[in-house]
Amino acid sequence: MAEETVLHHPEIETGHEPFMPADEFASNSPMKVSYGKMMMWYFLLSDAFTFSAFLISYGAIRMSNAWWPDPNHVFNAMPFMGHRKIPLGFVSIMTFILILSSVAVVLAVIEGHRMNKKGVLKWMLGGIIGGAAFLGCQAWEWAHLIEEGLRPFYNPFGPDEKGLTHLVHETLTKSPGPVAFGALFFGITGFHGFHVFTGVCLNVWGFFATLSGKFEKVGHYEMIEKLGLYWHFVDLVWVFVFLAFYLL
Amino acid sequence: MSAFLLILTVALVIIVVFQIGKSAELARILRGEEGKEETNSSLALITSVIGFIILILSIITIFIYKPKFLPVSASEQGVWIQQMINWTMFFTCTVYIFTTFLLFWFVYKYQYKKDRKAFWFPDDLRLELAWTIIPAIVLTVLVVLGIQKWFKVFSPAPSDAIIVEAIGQQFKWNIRYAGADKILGKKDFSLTNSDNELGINWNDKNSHDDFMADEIVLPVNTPVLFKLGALDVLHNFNLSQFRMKMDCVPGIPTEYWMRPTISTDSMRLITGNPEFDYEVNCSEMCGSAHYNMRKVLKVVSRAEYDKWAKDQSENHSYYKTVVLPAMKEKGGEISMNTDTTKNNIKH
Amino acid sequence: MSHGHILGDSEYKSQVSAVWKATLYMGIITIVEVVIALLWMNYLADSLPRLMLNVFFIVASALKAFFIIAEFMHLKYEKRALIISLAVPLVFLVWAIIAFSWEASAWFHMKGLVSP
Amino acid sequence: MEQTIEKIATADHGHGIGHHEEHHHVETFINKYIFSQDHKMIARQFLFTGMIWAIIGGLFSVLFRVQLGWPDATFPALEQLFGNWFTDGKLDPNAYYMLVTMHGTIMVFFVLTAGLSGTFANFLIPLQIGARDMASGFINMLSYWFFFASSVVMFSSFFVSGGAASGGWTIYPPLSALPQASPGSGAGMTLWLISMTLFIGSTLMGGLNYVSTVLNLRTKGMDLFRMPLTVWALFFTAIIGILSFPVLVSGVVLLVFDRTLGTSFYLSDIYIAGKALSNSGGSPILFQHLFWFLGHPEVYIVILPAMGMVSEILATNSRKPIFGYKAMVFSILGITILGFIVWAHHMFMSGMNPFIGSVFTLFTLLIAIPSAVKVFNWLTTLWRGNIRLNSASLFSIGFVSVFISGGVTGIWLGNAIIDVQLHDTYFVVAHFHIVMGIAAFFGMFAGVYHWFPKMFGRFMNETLGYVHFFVSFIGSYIIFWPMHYLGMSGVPRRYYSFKEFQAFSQYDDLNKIISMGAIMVFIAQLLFVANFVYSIYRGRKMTKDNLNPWQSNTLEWTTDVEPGHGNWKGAIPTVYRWAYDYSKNPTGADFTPQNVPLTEEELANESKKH
Repeated sequence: MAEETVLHHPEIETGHEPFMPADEFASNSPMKVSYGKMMMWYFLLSDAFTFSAFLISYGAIRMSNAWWPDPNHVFNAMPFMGHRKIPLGFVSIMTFILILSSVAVVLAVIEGHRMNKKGVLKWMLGGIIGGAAFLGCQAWEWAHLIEEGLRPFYNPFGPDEKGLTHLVHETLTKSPGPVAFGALFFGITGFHGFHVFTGVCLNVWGFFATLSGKFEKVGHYEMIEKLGLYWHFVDLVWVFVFLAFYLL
Repeated sequence: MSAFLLILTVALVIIVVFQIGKSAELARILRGEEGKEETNSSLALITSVIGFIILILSIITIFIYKPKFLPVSASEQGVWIQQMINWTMFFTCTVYIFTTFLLFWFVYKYQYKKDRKAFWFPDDLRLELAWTIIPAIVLTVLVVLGIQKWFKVFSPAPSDAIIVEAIGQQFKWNIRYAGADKILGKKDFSLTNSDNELGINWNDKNSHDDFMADEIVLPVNTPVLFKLGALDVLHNFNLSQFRMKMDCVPGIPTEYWMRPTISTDSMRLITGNPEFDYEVNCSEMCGSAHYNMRKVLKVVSRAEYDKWAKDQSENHSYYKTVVLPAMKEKGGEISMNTDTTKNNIKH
Repeated sequence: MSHGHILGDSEYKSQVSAVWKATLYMGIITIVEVVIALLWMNYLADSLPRLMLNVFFIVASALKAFFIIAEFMHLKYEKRALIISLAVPLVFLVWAIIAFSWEASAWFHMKGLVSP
Repeated sequence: MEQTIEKIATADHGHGIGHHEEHHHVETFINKYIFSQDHKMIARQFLFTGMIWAIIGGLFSVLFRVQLGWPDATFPALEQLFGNWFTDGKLDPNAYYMLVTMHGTIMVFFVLTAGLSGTFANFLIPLQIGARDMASGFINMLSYWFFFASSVVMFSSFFVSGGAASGGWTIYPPLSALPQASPGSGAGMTLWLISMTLFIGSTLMGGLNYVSTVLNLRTKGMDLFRMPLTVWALFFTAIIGILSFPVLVSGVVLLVFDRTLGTSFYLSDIYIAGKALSNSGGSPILFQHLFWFLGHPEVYIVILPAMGMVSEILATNSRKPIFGYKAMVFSILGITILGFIVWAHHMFMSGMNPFIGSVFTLFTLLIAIPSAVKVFNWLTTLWRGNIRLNSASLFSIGFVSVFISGGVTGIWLGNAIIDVQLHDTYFVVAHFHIVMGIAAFFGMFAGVYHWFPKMFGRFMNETLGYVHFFVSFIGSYIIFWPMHYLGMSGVPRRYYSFKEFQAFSQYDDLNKIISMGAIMVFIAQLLFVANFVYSIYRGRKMTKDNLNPWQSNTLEWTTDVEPGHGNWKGAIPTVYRWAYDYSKNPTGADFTPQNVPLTEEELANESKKH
């Protein structure tokens, strides 16, 4: 853990105030990051464990079931395309939206390091729009699957004679496919969506705080950096949700 | 009123001790430095005496209570487990006696003396290596022995094993024997209803000679494979005298096999208790009557068992005694939905 | 990263270009993933084992995750101590994945014991 | 960041600092005692709440021990006090299971997690590493209030219809997922889950704060390897909390879905109350894995702080450096790491794959090695010491004793094959109560007696402390040692009554002894509480000329009698040495605090070494 322990503290020696702002102790930190960023990092590590537990549970349930719906057949609808089947099309667009919104936030962070308020505002706005768009897409996808009959307690996607995924339209009391599929899909994408939503809210707050000149007054845009970390984490989780639900 | 008295008594005890403690504390402080060393010395004496008494009693009482422990294992598997316990007991008791003795001896021996100076001894690589490596070796032995026996216990059941199905339900055990054909009839959860709680598929001919038993009867020296399941919540099929235990999980069938070696009659002689019976109990919290899930298990001679099983299978099979009459009553219209392929397609 | 320091122009440019480069890579990986998934579904399903495809997907996703963590979250430029302190706990997850999948395959096997 | 500056300005009246557009807050009652951001006040809040919970949890254990000890007697007095938990003077089976469940939940989470590490991590970390306060006082405050909210929710669950959760503290589904399975699985279970989610929030916020404080806010010269072992232990405790609790979040969220939305994560093929449920494809064992992924590290969350404090107190009171400081640190690290990979040893008999069981046996028994190292190091610390016995050191010695007694039985239970016989018997109850219940409590008591003067500026009554220790120590063995024998006799745990079974009904004598021990120990704890409360107001005062009553080396004793917010009035002391320079100089003082510069002789030795 103690990668390097600092024996001499030139900065602290010159700091004569009895109450030192926490950051001046950073010279004593083996990580060389401020405590705020460190807390954000470890919070994300902790959250990563939550998501991993969800995804591992998903894997375990899927592996212990005899049959599982093929994502290429389940996720093949696209808005404005009528009944044309485009496997993975929509979700790829969602992925790009989220990546681009992440890029926007990185650029906002970089502008923050240049103390460029206008740049921060511009890119934060981009990030917020991207996040909101992603949420919109997710809402559409959920609505579409619910329309097809998927519920947390009911899964209309069952196997046909060849064992291929087949959407059963009549309502049965017993699910044609594994029940847990719907529950896991709504549960995990919902939990991710909740994170995205929180992230958008935080980014909106960051945007207005920047607008009001709060960070300019403080002298740095570290808060934007922390928001950025959270936002990228949401993107990171999506990579694995995408992998687990749409690719494998 | 009695509640009030109860609280009053407890409060009174506390107040009395408290007052004594207060005055004793005052006296102690008044005596100053000298008193301190004296108190310290008597505390050291009391602590180590209590420590040694606990040490001695804890060892002696093992021998007092040993006769009350589980009698000799009634299954072959249990004997292996008992061996492992003996090994572990030997090592852990040695460590326990040795370290506890040192602890309380040090407390007395190195008690505070005003003019003594503690020995500066911050570390010693050899010592630390020693007590890292020695436990490591002992534990390696225990792990190897333990895992060996573990795999012996969880080896596949012999092919001649009698198959008994035990399904836990709040708060009883459903015991099903495979009957004359030695094959349990198939089950399907989608067939479960109040007429057929276990979801047995009566279209499967193997199920027709299966019988449900009020008590478990097993032949001695013959392996028995328990197929376990649960209908509602987790249960645990525990045969303490056989050292056997396994959870019953709804949705995931589990199993466990063993070879009973001591019949009920012999065990009655061994324990000197003519009333003795092997008992099945539930060892996994399953609700308000968790403590009442009892079933008697009898180990009898092979001949006795064969006779019993034949009789049960021929005359008391579940299909014959319960299902068929019910079918007749309903005009043969009992639901026998066999279309189960949909839900059971394999990879 | 200290706060007083303001990025110079060259640093700024190199950082921005690094970000766009990472974005480009991630975009390419995603497209390749989707294309391969579709190819497999339509043409390759019989000739290639599914396992190979899954391994490819996992590796590709790990690569994407690397770009996000290293470039976007800027971890590549942080102190090694921080990187290690974040990476080591993930080992627990690796063991969890092994254990849970091992268990899941056992459940699958056990369920097969009664189902016809 | 902003908060820190604000906080600094709050506490530091008059000292100018760089960023000082800030104003002086007036210390009102509310922000001093209730919504305080001072780590010392938050520590006291955690301690008080934890103590209240401990009394409730202890009382519960007395109630169900009364049932087990005297199964045939009736107790009208208890019926008057506890109303509908008793019918005709006898404890109701459902109430019994509720009490057992809540005893476990309260003790493990509210007392030994929040009450122990919440109190001492908050109190000791900043004081011992030389920091003004936690990294973020605001988050620290939130951490307490989340805990408080979680407490309120849990407490309210006693009063809903059906009572509080009653499926055991491990809340295994399907029992906890199906309201029709048990009365406690209704509203009580819902509140349990809500309460636990809030509690996890509290632990997470606390843990993040402790970790970043230890890493970033150490004073000048306080290298990681100069930190007292308490700080090390609390640091790793916080790490364990950060990494393991989130997994419980997942498990709990999925359970909530199963309960409310009819999903099938943990449920499959269930026929209950005459109805077949439509859930399929889930696995009850999955929950057990998720639960114990938290649950096992949780026991180290409980025991590590106690280990840390005991190390510190033993060194101080035997006037010797702790033996093998680095070995102690690495054994804590080892325990932390191993703690994360052994969870399934709680589930050997759960229908788990036996092959994976053997791997878990191997990992589990490995934990005995760092534990053994710790025990031997404590013993060597006592060896040739000059041992001062006071309440704190008595409890520390008691800790070592019970840690040995409870630890060795861990070697039994960790071995899967022995677990076949002993799983879910009283042997397990004995093992974990001794090794993480009693031991953690002893560590906590040692900590309270040792740091009480620092917390409240007064001393506790030592004589009552001795009485408290001896009764607790003897009582603990009276309660838990016979339980090993019950376990060896196959008596299962969580049984309301043993009358139904021939094999288990012959231990009335042992059960009676255990119950009497439990009542005795409980009364001793009430005595401790009385001593504690009395001493806060009327105890012997700590005086300004004896700021370091135990002649300890660590930094907290360099502050005022009752340090204000900000801890040190002047500059923060600089640290020149590790925390264990006791009796180093054979002729000089028998202790050298960390803020004393190295002597010339020592400097010469240092340079010789390099």
